[in-house]
Amino acid sequence: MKNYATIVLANQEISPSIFRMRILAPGFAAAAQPGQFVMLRPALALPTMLRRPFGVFRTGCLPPECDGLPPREYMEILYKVVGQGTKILSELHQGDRIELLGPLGRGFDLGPPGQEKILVGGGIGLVPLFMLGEALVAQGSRVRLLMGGRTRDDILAVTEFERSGVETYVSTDDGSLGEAGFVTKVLERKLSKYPQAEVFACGPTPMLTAVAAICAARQVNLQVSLEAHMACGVGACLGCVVKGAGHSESTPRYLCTCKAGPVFQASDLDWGKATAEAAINCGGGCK
Amino acid sequence: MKNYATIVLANQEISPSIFRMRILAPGFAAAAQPGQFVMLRPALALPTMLRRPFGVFRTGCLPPECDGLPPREYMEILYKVVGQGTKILSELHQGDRIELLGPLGRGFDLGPPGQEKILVGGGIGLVPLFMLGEALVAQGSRVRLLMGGRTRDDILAVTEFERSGVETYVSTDDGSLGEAGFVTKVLERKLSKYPQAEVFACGPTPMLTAVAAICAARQVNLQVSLEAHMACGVGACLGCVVKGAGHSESTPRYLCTCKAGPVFQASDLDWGKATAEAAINCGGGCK
Amino acid sequence: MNSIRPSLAVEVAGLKLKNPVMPASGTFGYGEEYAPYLDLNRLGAIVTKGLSRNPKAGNPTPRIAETTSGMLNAIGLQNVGIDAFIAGKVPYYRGLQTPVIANFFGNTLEEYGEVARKLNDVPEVTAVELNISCPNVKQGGIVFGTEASAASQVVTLVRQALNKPLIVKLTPNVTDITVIARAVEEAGADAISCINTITGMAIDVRTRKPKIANRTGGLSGPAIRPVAVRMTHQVVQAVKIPVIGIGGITCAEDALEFLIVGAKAVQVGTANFIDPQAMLAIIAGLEQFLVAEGLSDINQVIGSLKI
Amino acid sequence: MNSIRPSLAVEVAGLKLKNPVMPASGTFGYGEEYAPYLDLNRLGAIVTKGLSRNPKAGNPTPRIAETTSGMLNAIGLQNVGIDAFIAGKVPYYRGLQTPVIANFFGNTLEEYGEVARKLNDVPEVTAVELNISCPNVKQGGIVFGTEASAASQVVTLVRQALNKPLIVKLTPNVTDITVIARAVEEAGADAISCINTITGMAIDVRTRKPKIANRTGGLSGPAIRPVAVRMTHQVVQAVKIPVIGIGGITCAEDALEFLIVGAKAVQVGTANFIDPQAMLAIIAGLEQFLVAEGLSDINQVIGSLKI
Ligand SMILES: Cc1cc2nc3c(=O)[nH]c(=O)nc-3n(C[C@H](O)[C@H](O)[C@H](O)COP(=O)(O)OP(=O)(O)OC[C@H]3O[C@@H](n4cnc5c(N)ncnc54)[C@H](O)[C@@H]3O)c2cc1C
Ligand SMILES: Cc1cc2nc3c(=O)[nH]c(=O)nc-3n(C[C@H](O)[C@H](O)[C@H](O)COP(=O)(O)OP(=O)(O)OC[C@H]3O[C@@H](n4cnc5c(N)ncnc54)[C@H](O)[C@@H]3O)c2cc1C
Ligand SMILES: Cc1cc2nc3c(=O)[nH]c(=O)nc-3n(C[C@H](O)[C@H](O)[C@H](O)COP(=O)(O)O)c2cc1C
Ligand SMILES: Cc1cc2nc3c(=O)[nH]c(=O)nc-3n(C[C@H](O)[C@H](O)[C@H](O)COP(=O)(O)O)c2cc1C
Ligand code: FES
Ligand code: FES
Repeated sequence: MKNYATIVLANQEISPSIFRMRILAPGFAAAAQPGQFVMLRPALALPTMLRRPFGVFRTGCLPPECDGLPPREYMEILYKVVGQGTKILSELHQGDRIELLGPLGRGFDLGPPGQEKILVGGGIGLVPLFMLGEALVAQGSRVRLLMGGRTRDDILAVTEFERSGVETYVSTDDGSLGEAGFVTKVLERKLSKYPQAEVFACGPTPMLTAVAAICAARQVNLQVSLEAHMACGVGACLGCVVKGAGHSESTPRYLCTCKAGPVFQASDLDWGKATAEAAINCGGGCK
Repeated sequence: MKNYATIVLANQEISPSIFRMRILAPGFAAAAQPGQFVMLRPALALPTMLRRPFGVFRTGCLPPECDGLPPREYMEILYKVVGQGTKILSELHQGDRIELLGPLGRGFDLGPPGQEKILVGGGIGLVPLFMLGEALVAQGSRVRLLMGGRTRDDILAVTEFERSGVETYVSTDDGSLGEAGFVTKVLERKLSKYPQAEVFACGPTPMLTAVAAICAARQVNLQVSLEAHMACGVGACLGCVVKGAGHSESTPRYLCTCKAGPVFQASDLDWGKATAEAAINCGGGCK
Repeated sequence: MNSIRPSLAVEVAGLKLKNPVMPASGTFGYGEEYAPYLDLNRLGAIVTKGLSRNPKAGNPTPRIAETTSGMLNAIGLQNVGIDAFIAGKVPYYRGLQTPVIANFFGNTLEEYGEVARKLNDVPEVTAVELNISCPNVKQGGIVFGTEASAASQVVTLVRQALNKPLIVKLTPNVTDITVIARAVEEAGADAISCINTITGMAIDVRTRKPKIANRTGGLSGPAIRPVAVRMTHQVVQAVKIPVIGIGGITCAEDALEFLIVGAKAVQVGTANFIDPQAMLAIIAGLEQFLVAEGLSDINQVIGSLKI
Repeated sequence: MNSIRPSLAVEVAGLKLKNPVMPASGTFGYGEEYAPYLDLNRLGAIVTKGLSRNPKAGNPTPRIAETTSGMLNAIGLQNVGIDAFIAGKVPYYRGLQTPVIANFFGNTLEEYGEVARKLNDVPEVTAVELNISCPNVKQGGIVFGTEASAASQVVTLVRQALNKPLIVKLTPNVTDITVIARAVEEAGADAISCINTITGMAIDVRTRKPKIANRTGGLSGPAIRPVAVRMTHQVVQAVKIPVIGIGGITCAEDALEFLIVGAKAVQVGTANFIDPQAMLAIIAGLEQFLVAEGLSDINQVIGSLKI
């Protein structure tokens, strides 16, 4: 007897509910005697149970000419494999079933049309900025997108952003694409040039904290999109709270990221040490 | 916001560890605002954890001419979808990973060559009889296989059995294939003709119990292959025991199906009411 | 096949429920949160988030973590407080055709009594569920729910203060749940619900920190179902008042395990997060089961365990 | 990167183990059953199936049932008895370079004492693990393990009878595991292992029968891990003697959760059924973790919890 980690060669239904499976098994035949048996299990990890939250990247529609079917609306996410849940997602194929709840939460407030808009996105934090950019451009605002990342691999969908009519500025920590250095450096420069701009940011907590400090110092309006561990996504479990402005031990003020957010006015949040810690730590870099 | 049970349209790695997934979502675009999010989960049931036991149906080898690869040995199982574990197996595709432990257990004792051999198989109980038939034929014995089932759908792999050189006799409870009635009726007839035959049986408990009664009455030697709930398959957990002959409350005698079996001499087992109950009840018919 | 639809109606502590399926406290907000996903009138009842005399902010974050087939939570019983509940949430219940069960807890006996008295004057609340079992709050449930005499004391007090049916919810973190069950029955509970979460812990091996800020949290979800079925069975055997089974229910078959061992109704918790429409699927599945088994009434299944 | 292999060696109750990974009693037979799949000398130790004075036939079948991410078992402590163990199984241990820990239980105090004395004369058995926590056998462990004075009594007696290191294995089916832990420490235990299985139940909804002939069984596997980590943490805080963590460990990361909260070693149970080579993967994974974290010794991880 041997312990094989092997593959399925075929698996066919030969009669109603009766299948015949062929499994690669070198050396098996020589050992097997009539009447023996095997113990089998598909090499699946125990999967995750709860849903996972993802920003809406964009929506679209497959025209009928694609495959002769009626037009079909779709939505897209962009995600990074960081744990078991996203690993399982990454192994799904076309036609696999998926359960989706949404759109959820409070999105961005576009603000007055025509105003200068600066979007700051780090790594996977670029996701919610695509639809925002489109909407702001449609509204008639001038949109500058500062894309940051640790390396060039974190700079996502540049062409798509550019095609949507936003001006893109790329910086990476290691200089492997665009300017070398933190995206906050670019932000300072842009804000010196456009002091009336409104800022929208999404990315890892250290980046958001730095952006919030810069905007507060310059009294520039800032909206941020946050991440938090979520179970329900609809305001029922109270698992996803962040500390609001004015939060203290004696007068705690918790806000649901899923319902009051994920987009907040930076001024509504508590940017103290505690918030930065409580928010998800993505290791300082951009996921 | 809506709760979609939908499908994946595409899922592509666009940068190291970063994927872009497109999901069918009618009506989503009209509702989605920049910065909102979704809660996602692949529509997988929580899978089973333990391995499942299956008889070895046959082994073989893919010759190099199939696909230009070196010859590859395989083994085959035949299984019926009865619960979550077999459901998950049935959804595996070519190339999917699987973990296999085996061959395990004690197989059939072929007995003296040249002797008449009668094989009795009900439904999925036919599985272990294929390699047995081959071995008995190779040994020079005359082999008659009595295939039973509730309906024609339970009669599996007839052509393959016939090609292996065994004589097949088919009966179904509803008469949808072969003779109408229980396979035990055919067995009685054959044993009247060949009273010296040795019998080998595998199938649902009621069938095995009836076969055991017939063979005992005629003092014919019988080997049976049993099923039991198993966790380890190697004699370590003691979850798979059956009552041995002479078992009683005061002198319990439990045998491991995985190690002392799954094939037993019928005379080594306790065929009382209790064994029939303890063995897995497959609803009276053939799985 | 019978064309008459089988009956799912059950009676628990004097409440007539159209079916035995209701949400578990703390997993369904105040009900309104899930209204976009399911018609609340199709549920057997609605159970609110746990309420207390004063608003409670709850625990620091992270408050939740997934474990294998389960989740840990240490929300810390965050709630708006009984007054804000009555003023802000109760009006929504007026239009509903489903009984509302208010879950509540206190940090002291006085608080329990006060909240009970306030709920007397709220006709929209049909019954109350007393949480003496919360494992998260240090001065909270754990003290009352793990000790028979303390459990008896709080139930006696609330029974005296309250003019509505009283359901008492038990904690599984005890050596012998039947001792507590008998104590709360004697103290005047009209029904028992069990179980609350089992205390657990998970560690982030890279940071070496607990995955939950509160260090420990309550384990819920399919992982705990076998423990919940066992305790429900034990409690049903130990008391005469009706029992509501809770713990890891995700589908009709799961709910049936509890009903078969004798629970008169079930609550669905974590499964609401996995699928906001889970309770509707469970109700439909119970009906299908009755049809498939040729039964006309869910009460034929309740307590049908063969041992 | 450091090219010196990090050390996995730990010391528990005077036993020097080459690594902190060993099988949990009852999930690895007497060791020999798994010898075709892994080199037993690579394990930290071997722990035998639970032994008793007389051979035990165990419970009727079905004895096992799978639940979500867990399994119920009611084997009923089937074993060959201490004499047959010494005569038939012990000789196999002679060639091994791994310490053997004999797990045993009794139905009476006298039986516990008798088995302990018999093990004194078996040099192949390095240490013993006392099961005072089996939830399956009515006259068995449960009586001793859920009550501090009874636990103390049996440990005192075995301590006096035994001339080897004594590990006491605790049941999780208690209100406060630290009370029992302190009692067995005071009574002379050299180490504590925790946890044994949590009592659970599962129902076949079609037959209306329990899935296990014994009605209830012990829940093990990944489902119980958060409860086991919590209890291991509590026990580590409560006693000074070393603690061995058990419950739902399937991979190195799972094992690390227990080590980080302070367990000096871990036992792997149900995972052996899922993958007979699981323990080897866990040992390799622990080594990889140390390398990745730039650590040279597993003892730098043990008790490294940040709270
Ligand atoms: C509103 C919102 C929008 C998001 N948008 C995106 C996006 O567009 N693309 C993308 O790649 N990621 C996004 N995230 C983060 C994403 O949800 C996590 O990366 C993901 O849940 C990790 O799951 P896992 O099982 O792979 O990781 P694990 O670490 O194994 O997850 C364990 C648990 O922690 C939670 N968790 C871990 N990391 C995060 C995190 N950063 N945020 C929230 N929960 C977390 C998981 O949900 C799960 O419950 C978003 C999060 C939020 C809250
Ligand atoms: C030695 C042996 C050989 C077998 N050979 C075959 C075969 O060739 N083809 C085939 O289709 N089936 C065979 N079986 C039965 C097969 O193992 C079960 O049908 C299968 O385990 C059911 O798993 P499930 O998750 O789909 O069912 P579920 O009912 O969901 O399983 C729940 C639990 O019960 C156990 N279980 C349920 N039914 C059986 C059963 N009949 N026997 C053993 N355990 C069971 C499962 O292993 C699992 O632990 C064999 C069983 C044994 C012991
Ligand atoms: C996020 C969350 C919050 C909870 N809040 C409460 C509460 O406020 N009051 C209460 O009695 N139980 C509370 N519970 C316990 C549930 O009501 C239920 O007893 C438990 O989750 C087990 O059921 P499940 O496995 O179906 O989730 C909470 C559970 C969860 C997961
Ligand atoms: C089939 C089986 C048999 C067991 N037999 C024993 C035993 O004889 N003695 C004992 O102390 N524990 C016994 N246990 C408990 C395990 O040693 C362990 O404490 C428990 O399974 C939790 O670990 P796990 O989740 O890794 O399986 C048994 C567990 C299983 C699953
Ligand atoms: S995720 Fe449940 S309240 Fe926000
Ligand atoms: S299946 Fe474990 S001993 Fe037979």
